[in-house]
Amino acid sequence: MDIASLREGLASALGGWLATDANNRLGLTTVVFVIYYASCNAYWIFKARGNSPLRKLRRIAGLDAIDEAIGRCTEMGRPVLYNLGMDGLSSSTFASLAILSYVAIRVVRYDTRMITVTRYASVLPVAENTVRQSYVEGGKPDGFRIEDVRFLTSDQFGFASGILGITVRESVAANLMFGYYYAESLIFAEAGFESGAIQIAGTNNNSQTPFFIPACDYCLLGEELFAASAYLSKDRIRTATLVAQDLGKLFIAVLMGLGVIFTTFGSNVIQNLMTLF
Amino acid sequence: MRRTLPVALTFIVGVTAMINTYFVNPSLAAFCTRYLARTSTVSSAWAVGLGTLNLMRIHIRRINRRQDNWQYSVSLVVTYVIFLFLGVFLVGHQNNHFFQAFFNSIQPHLSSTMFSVLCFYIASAAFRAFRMRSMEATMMLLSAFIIMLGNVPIGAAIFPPMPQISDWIMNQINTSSLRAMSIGLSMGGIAQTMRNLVGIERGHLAAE
Amino acid sequence: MFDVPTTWSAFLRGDIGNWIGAFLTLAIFSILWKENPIYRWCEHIFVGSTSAYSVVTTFSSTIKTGVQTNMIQNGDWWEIIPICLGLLIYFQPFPGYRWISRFPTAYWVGYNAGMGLTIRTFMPLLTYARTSMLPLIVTTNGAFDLMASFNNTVFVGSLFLTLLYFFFSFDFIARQQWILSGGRWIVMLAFGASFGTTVMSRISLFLGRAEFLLGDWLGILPK
Amino acid sequence: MSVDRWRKFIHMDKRIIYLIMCIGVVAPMFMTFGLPITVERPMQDFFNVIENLPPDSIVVVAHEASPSQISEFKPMLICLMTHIYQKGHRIVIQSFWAQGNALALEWSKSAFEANGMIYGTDYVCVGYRTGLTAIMDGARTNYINAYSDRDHYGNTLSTMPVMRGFEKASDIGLVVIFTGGSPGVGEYISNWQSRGDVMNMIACAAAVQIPPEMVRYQAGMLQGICGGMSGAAQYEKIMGMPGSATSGMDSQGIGHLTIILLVILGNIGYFIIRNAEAKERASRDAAVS
Repeated sequence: MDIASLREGLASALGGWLATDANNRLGLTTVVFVIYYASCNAYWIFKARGNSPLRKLRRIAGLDAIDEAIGRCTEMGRPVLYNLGMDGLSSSTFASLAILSYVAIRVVRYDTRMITVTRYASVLPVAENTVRQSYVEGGKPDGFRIEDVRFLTSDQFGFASGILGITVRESVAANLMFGYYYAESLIFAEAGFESGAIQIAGTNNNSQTPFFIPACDYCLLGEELFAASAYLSKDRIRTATLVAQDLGKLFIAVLMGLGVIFTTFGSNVIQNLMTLF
Repeated sequence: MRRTLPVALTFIVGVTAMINTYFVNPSLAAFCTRYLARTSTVSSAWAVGLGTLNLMRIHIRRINRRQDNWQYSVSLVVTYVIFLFLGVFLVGHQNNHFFQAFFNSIQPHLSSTMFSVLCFYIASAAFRAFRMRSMEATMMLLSAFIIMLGNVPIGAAIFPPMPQISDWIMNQINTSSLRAMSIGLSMGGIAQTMRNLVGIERGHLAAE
Repeated sequence: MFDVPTTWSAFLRGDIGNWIGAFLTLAIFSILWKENPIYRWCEHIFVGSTSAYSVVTTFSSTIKTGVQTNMIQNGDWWEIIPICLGLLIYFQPFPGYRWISRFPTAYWVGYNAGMGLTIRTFMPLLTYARTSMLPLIVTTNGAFDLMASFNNTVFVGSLFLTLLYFFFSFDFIARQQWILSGGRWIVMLAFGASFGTTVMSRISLFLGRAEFLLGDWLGILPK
Repeated sequence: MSVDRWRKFIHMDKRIIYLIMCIGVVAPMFMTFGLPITVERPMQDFFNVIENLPPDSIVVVAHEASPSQISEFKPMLICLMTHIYQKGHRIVIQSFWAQGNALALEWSKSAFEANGMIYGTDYVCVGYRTGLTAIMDGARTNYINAYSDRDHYGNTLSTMPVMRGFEKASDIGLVVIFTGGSPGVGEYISNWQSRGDVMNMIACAAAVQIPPEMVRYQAGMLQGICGGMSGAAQYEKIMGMPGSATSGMDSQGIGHLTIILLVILGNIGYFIIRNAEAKERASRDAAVS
């Protein structure tokens, strides 16, 4: 196969309308991957609408512990602190909001108090709505207290100092931290330890997970944070998207495996095919 | 309609912003940066106001009801009002020399001290939690140990090949494992974002 | 609108600035002893000042430029739409009209979700895949290179082990105990290494504060 | 030690740990131990780039920093300013971080004073401007115009002797980028290097920023790196002017050692207690049966 002429042909055919990257030339491969991933999603969501049993999910200890943490707060009569992370409306905050709605429903059921905090004001109305919705669903729409969903400041360490104060003063019994965290992760975790809280954390920032692991009771590793929504809600369609997500990773794993085998035997076919356009 | 219309808005805006990046189309790209992105920036600027309303409501209520720590709430509200007054009425707003000098006499000190508290927290977290309770904990402890020794001259003085070992762990294990995790994280983030975009998850919409 | 003499700023930048800084620094460090009134006071000052600061910067750089520069000066009247859309968020506190505040939220969620699914979000996945295709058997100058081969094997092995560990819905993988524990060990080794590298920058931060207190403020640091 | 003592030790008040850590880090600031420092390859390259510059070059020092980087960047700045001046080059300080310019001037003050460097002749600071892309783009054709002919203090730039023969970005001999985040090295590379204006770029990186800059160094975009406090200490060693980074490295060494010793002792205690408890349980079980 003549790679060079193939490249040229593709470039003249697609150059005008398909986006790519001059250095990596991964445009075409990316689009193929996106189409594959979208069809996996479509297939599994379609399947989830039927009645056939879906795949079982692997156990995630950190998420199972949430009920225990809320139960402990109820017993001790102390509040839950839910931290939505340090990012705006990004994927990690969406994942955290999904966990928040699960936690909020339980908090309503057990009549426990929960303080929700967020760093960015644009997340505040979203968080407020999520908690309020849980109170409506739990049948206690009047129980919602607006001052328990709090915005402090968007300054990174101003927020950290505020949360440190709230954690210790309100003597929270469960410190739930899900979302994107920066260097202040350890400040939150040490504050929770100081107030004797059960701590469960999960972040998609790999450079902060190492601080949550020693300081917290349970820590979600890596993408377990994103699996939480499907895992906790046991919703069939969400589970279907999780299966599709796994299939997406499988695609990359297989591609990588093939690449490793081919390069080991001295051929760059896979890399060349990937970087055609 | 009160529920469907917002979901439709989410979907249309999201798909337009997304599609734009896949194709080379100058007019669509111009539309996205000129209108879509600008609308997002400008409209979300108002949220800051909502956020501080929330903050003020909590603290003013605390002062009115003389709840615990209300004195501190007074200092918060007073600081807030002073800064807001100066920021709004000084010439040049946030670029005013006095506003900057005033803010810089407070914020950098508080911020970098809060940051440096981590030096102590990292020591106490390490002491408390790095115990060889299980294989996993031992793994984490060992690699942290080697890397710490490899990073400072003392490590090489104790055991000369220490920097090489620590480099090896960083290059072969840390890089590869974190790369695999990033692949998973991106896929997870994509799946999560997609669920919000198509309305599978809509917890963010206000209850009636 | 008014201005103050520049001497006011110079005054704040002088010795008095060092004293304020030293007081605030010590107040924050006092949290290490225990939560106390001075820390609490500083914390509230911190939150109040930065919160007002962000209001001022956001409004003057976004909304003021939107209205003054773009709309009035340049005649770009369409900017009234985002401004009105943003204002709808203030219906949030009113029960009967709360649904109106859904529109700005829906817009933000939509826009951010869209930006989270761009071609740039997918591309790194494939870049990672491409750059991880290392040969397991390396030959340098025609001879078998044991060290490089071993390194590549470890690299690819730990990559795959970690990747497999994070499959949630594959029963086959969930039953393989060696993947679950092996993957977890590798992940822990990686996280331990990240922990170890961070210690240095944290100590540097404290050194910076110590230099400020002992050097700039007290002046007892040997030159 | 008895088992009870160990038990007390592993549950000790964390304030004691804070105190030990504080002493470990602060003490070396007063008495330098002079732990060995070896100059590594990226730092040697960094040094050589400045050594090999043609005489009377213009060196742009891009100080993209915030106050919390003082302990890493201040010693680097002092060495760097002295080094550049001794080699007979001229210095232009710029920064796209709001506080970067003022910090650069403040932190390198002692170097300016010790060498008798004159503002406007040997060095200048062009000050902070918003709109990074527009300015860097404008500087490619006319640097002084891009900065609207004003320096940090509002003086006229074009009449200063330091600016002679400096029209556009391609006249720059070397860019030294201090980086603690974004904007940082990436912006300089995409605006000036990849468009062919300035090829010589070296970086002073804060510790958190070392890994990404290392990648750029290995790819040849950066010719040298002075990384973190250890980089600063190496620079001080090459320059033969030990300062705060050299003593800082002692602090780092003792700080790391403190954590390591605490972890080791904690584990010894943990195993002694576990053994004792296992024995106790065994003897209790024996008594019951």
